[in-house]
Amino acid sequence: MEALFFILFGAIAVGGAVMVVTRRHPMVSALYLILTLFAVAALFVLRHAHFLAAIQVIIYAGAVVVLFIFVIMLINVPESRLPVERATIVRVAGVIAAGLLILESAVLARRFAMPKAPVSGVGTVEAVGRALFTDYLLAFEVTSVLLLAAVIGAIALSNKKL
Amino acid sequence: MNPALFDLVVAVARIAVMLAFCLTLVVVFTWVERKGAAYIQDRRGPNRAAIFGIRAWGLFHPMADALKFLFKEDFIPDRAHRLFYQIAPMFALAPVIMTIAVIPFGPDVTLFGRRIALQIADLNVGILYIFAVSGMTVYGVVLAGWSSGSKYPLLGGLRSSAQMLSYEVSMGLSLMGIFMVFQSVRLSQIVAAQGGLLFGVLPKWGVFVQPLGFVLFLVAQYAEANRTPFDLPEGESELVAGYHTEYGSFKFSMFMMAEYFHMVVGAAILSTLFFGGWQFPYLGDTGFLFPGGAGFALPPALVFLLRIGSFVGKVVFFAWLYVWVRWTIPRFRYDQVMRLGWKMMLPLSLANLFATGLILLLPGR
Amino acid sequence: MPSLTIDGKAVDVPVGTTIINAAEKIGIEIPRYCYHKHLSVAGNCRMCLVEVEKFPKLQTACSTVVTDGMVVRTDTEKVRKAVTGVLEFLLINHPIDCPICDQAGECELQNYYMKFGLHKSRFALEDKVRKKKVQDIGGQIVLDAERCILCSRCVRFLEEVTGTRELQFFRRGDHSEISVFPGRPLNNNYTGNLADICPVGALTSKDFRFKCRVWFLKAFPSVCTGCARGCNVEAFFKGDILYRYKPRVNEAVNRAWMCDFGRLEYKKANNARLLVPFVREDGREKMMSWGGLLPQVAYRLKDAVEREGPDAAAVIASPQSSNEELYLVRRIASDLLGTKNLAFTSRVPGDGFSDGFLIRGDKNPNSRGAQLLRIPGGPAFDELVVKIAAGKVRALLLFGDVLGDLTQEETAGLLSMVPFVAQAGTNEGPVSAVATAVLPIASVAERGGTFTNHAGRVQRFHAGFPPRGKAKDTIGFLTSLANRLGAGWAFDGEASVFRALAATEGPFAGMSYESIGSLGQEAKG
Amino acid sequence: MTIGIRKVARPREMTFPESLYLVEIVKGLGVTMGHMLRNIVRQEGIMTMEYPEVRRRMPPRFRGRHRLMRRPDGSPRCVACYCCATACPAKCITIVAGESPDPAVEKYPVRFDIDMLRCVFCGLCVEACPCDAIRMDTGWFTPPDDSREKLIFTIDVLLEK
Repeated sequence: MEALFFILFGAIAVGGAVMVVTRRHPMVSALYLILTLFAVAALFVLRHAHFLAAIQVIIYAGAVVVLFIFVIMLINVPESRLPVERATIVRVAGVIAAGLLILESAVLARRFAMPKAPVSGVGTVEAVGRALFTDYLLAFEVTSVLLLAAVIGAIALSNKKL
Repeated sequence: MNPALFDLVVAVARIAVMLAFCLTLVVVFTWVERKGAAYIQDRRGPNRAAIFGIRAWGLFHPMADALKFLFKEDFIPDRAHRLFYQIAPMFALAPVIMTIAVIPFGPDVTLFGRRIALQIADLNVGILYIFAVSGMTVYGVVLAGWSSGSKYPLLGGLRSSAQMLSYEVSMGLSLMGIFMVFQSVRLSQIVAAQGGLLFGVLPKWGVFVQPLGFVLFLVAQYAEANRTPFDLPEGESELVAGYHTEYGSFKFSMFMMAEYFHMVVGAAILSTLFFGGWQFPYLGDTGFLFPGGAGFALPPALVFLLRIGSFVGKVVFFAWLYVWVRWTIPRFRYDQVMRLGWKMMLPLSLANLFATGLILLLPGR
Repeated sequence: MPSLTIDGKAVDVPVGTTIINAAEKIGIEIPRYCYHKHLSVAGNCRMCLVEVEKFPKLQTACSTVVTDGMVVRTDTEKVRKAVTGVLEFLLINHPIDCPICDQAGECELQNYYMKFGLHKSRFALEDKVRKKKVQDIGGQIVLDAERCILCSRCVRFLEEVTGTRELQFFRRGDHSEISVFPGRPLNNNYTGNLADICPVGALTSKDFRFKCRVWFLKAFPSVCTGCARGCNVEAFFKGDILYRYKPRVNEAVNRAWMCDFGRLEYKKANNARLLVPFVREDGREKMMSWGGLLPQVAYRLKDAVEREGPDAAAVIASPQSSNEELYLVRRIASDLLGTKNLAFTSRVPGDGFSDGFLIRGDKNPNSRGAQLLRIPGGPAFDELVVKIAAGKVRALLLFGDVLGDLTQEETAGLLSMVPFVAQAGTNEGPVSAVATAVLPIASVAERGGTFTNHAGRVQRFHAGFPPRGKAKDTIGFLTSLANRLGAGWAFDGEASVFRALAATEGPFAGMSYESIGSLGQEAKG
Repeated sequence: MTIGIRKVARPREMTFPESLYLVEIVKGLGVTMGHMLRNIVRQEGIMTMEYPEVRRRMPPRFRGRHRLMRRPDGSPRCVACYCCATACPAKCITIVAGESPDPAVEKYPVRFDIDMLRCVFCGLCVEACPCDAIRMDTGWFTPPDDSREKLIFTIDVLLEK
């Protein structure tokens, strides 16, 4: 049952991701991105990481992609003026490299195989909170400072009369 | 009875009953809104639709509206993006309906010797699930605005989605205090925790332990639902009907239903988080126990009914509050909305978070 | 030549002129009811009173002959008071039923009341003398005795113009009224004129009764198509509907009169009109556009000429066509088709009734014009009919709605011998019932041109309004047909055709629309 | 001559509790709830006029829908004189006159149509009528309808009232 769902959502995630890069219309790509993010969230749920799943949807689907869509809407390139992608040598090479990368990760994944059964209690709010504020406190704080710097930078760049 | 089958039946029945409850409230509230608005404004309101000559104070108007929406021409503007134009109303309506899943409608009941929770799914991330799902509603607005291929919907969609994103931040932060006080994000636990007493007198409801959080959350909820005083996506004078300008017939009614669903679900969340959900003041599992020791016993069935009634009453009251506020307060200007969101609500909710943490960590604990 | 002054203006007039005509000459209109230019002077209405110096009393301008040095004033207070008094008397017994009176709008009582009266009635309503209203007195006339002001114009008309004397005054004083003798209704062919000359609403037209209020009507000068007399008429229309003909004064043709038959000629422009071009295929009528039908007609004519020689095509012209149209038809037949088969339908259906006055036996307005334009009629037409009946004609271009004096069956039988009959006509009739192709053309009210009457007088008629339906101006139709036959004409409107006609045709030499004017001009020969 | 100067009260600064809005909002809610309860309990405060059943009384000189008057014997007073059609600036009156069977009447309207879609309710037809046959004193608007044909009022409709 779980394997079935894993395959299903995995396929949706991969398929959605492929669609994101192959669709011509950016709006369509953005919607496929949401689909991919949802599928990934579902995969988190399968690993009993409910908190991560919720956060994934709130942050990525609920906020980040909305901002993408904002940009697409504001630029609003008419469909007739969208650029036409052509297959070049670089692109073909890129696809081959990506294939090799996937193969390598599959090999790596096989070596460090995941535990068969999900560990309950790992994905709860409490567990994630504890992990963040004990083991990964430094990384967490550094990241928040980084984000703060980004926010201040954005304001400084956009508003010259600060 | 086969336990698996029993579970399935219970699950389906729960979904059906709760959905029916919410849908009924949605339908009734379209009427309440019109009738209430009328009486508040010294008018008479809808009173024409009649079945066999019975007018019933216009109660049949929602039915007439529904029929009208069903049978109107399903129109797609020429310049619209067909696919997105059609899925936008679904994006608007589906997430709100999904939020019902985690709301506890009443205490657990025992049926055929098994405990059944009156909650479709008791997720351990409960309220986060609500945030995640209701965050999706913004796509309905954005897609509707963009795909209509018309400038008013585009501007309306941009406006309301920016507003929804802004207030989502304060909404999340304003609830942090609740999580800290009740030590959980699981809604069933939050409700259960509100059954106690504060200082031995007051019910330990969220509104009493987090008054500022309540006000902030209430305001954020209104902004999220795009209701007055934050109903900016619609603006007859400048934006026509905002993101759903180009919509008609059933697709329009889906936006309409989404708005009223938002009201009902919002009212349910408010009562669950801040007003004890199904808890009735001073009512224990066996009967009333007032502060000071007085009290009397009640049969379990009556206790159950009181608790369900308490929840329903709270939901109806808060849904009515939406209506009441709409016909009382004029709307904000857009810059005022943004200023309120980022410069008042956000600092205040952060301050509330900080103060709550301080109190919880202070001696005495 | 006596010279006199009227209202300070000097005027010279011939001996025997009356004041009223002298005043008219210098543009002073003296009010009148009984006086009519084409009738004898009665002097009984007393509206034309004027002040003449050295006369102690006011004089009637209609009957007073001018003398040299006469000084006449029409604008003094004395005259005005007298005229107003006369008017008040006339109105005492008038029913004032203007809302239902057909004369309203062209009623002299109304006009002079607005000019001189404007008084309140001093006569009690119940004291008014009531007389018989709505009397059908025969002819085209309805009599309302109450409205009559007893001016006697009608009596004099019937005495002096028709000589039939049907109307007469009866009774005395207040009770005087005009009427026919018992059992002797109006019985002449000129009754319609009574409605015209009656200054009030006592005699009104039965045909025009309640059809339209006159102030909605617009008029344009035209010529009656009822017979070869070519009476000058004023055609009244509203929108694209003709409502009536009224005679237009032309001393040389019809003076101020016209016959009762001519008065009803306008109906041809309204009823049973051909409005859409159509072809008849296997007995069924199929609507066509002009653009689709014209090339077909041209092709069939040309085809007949090319296959079986020019005499396989024939053209029958109509004496209902104008000179301009006949000229173009002749040129199409002889120059473009080269056929000798050209004739006009000079025969007239019916009994060819005529009287010695206006009505002519020839019921076509332009037979004379056709003759002058060298289109053969009479025997030539009979020969052509024989040729057609023998099946020698393969394509026929036919103008008009009837084929001479042939009956409907004869027409159908004759035309069935021709594989292709193209008719250019205005009204449904025996020809349009069998023709292969029907081309609707504008009625006489919708196109302009000239007719030549029996005496060779060329008279203009005008287009009052654009052609109805899909009907087309004949000049335009003929020009485009000729150009499809390879002519290269550039005629634009009837005036340009007439210029070409006057330049080449002897009888019309030297004539122009300017010289014809509104009253016509005699053709030579 | 001096110009009188009037002091105009400027909006004063908000006090702190007012600037918080919350109290004022609750006050406002009280006002609206008061209205609602009053209107539920006693209906007289409600301004709504239940239109088709209850009609506003129009002032006597209101120019409403036309009506044609009748004679004492019931026949239309109109004699088809076309005065109204002539006066009409919108050209909305179409009359076809006919010979009446009653010789005392002589002329009567076979057709009398008013195109209500064209009518501008100027009242000139009423002014023009010499017989007082057309009036606009019904105090009633042209009721809406769903086809153009129904809004061309014929003589029967106009004689009804």
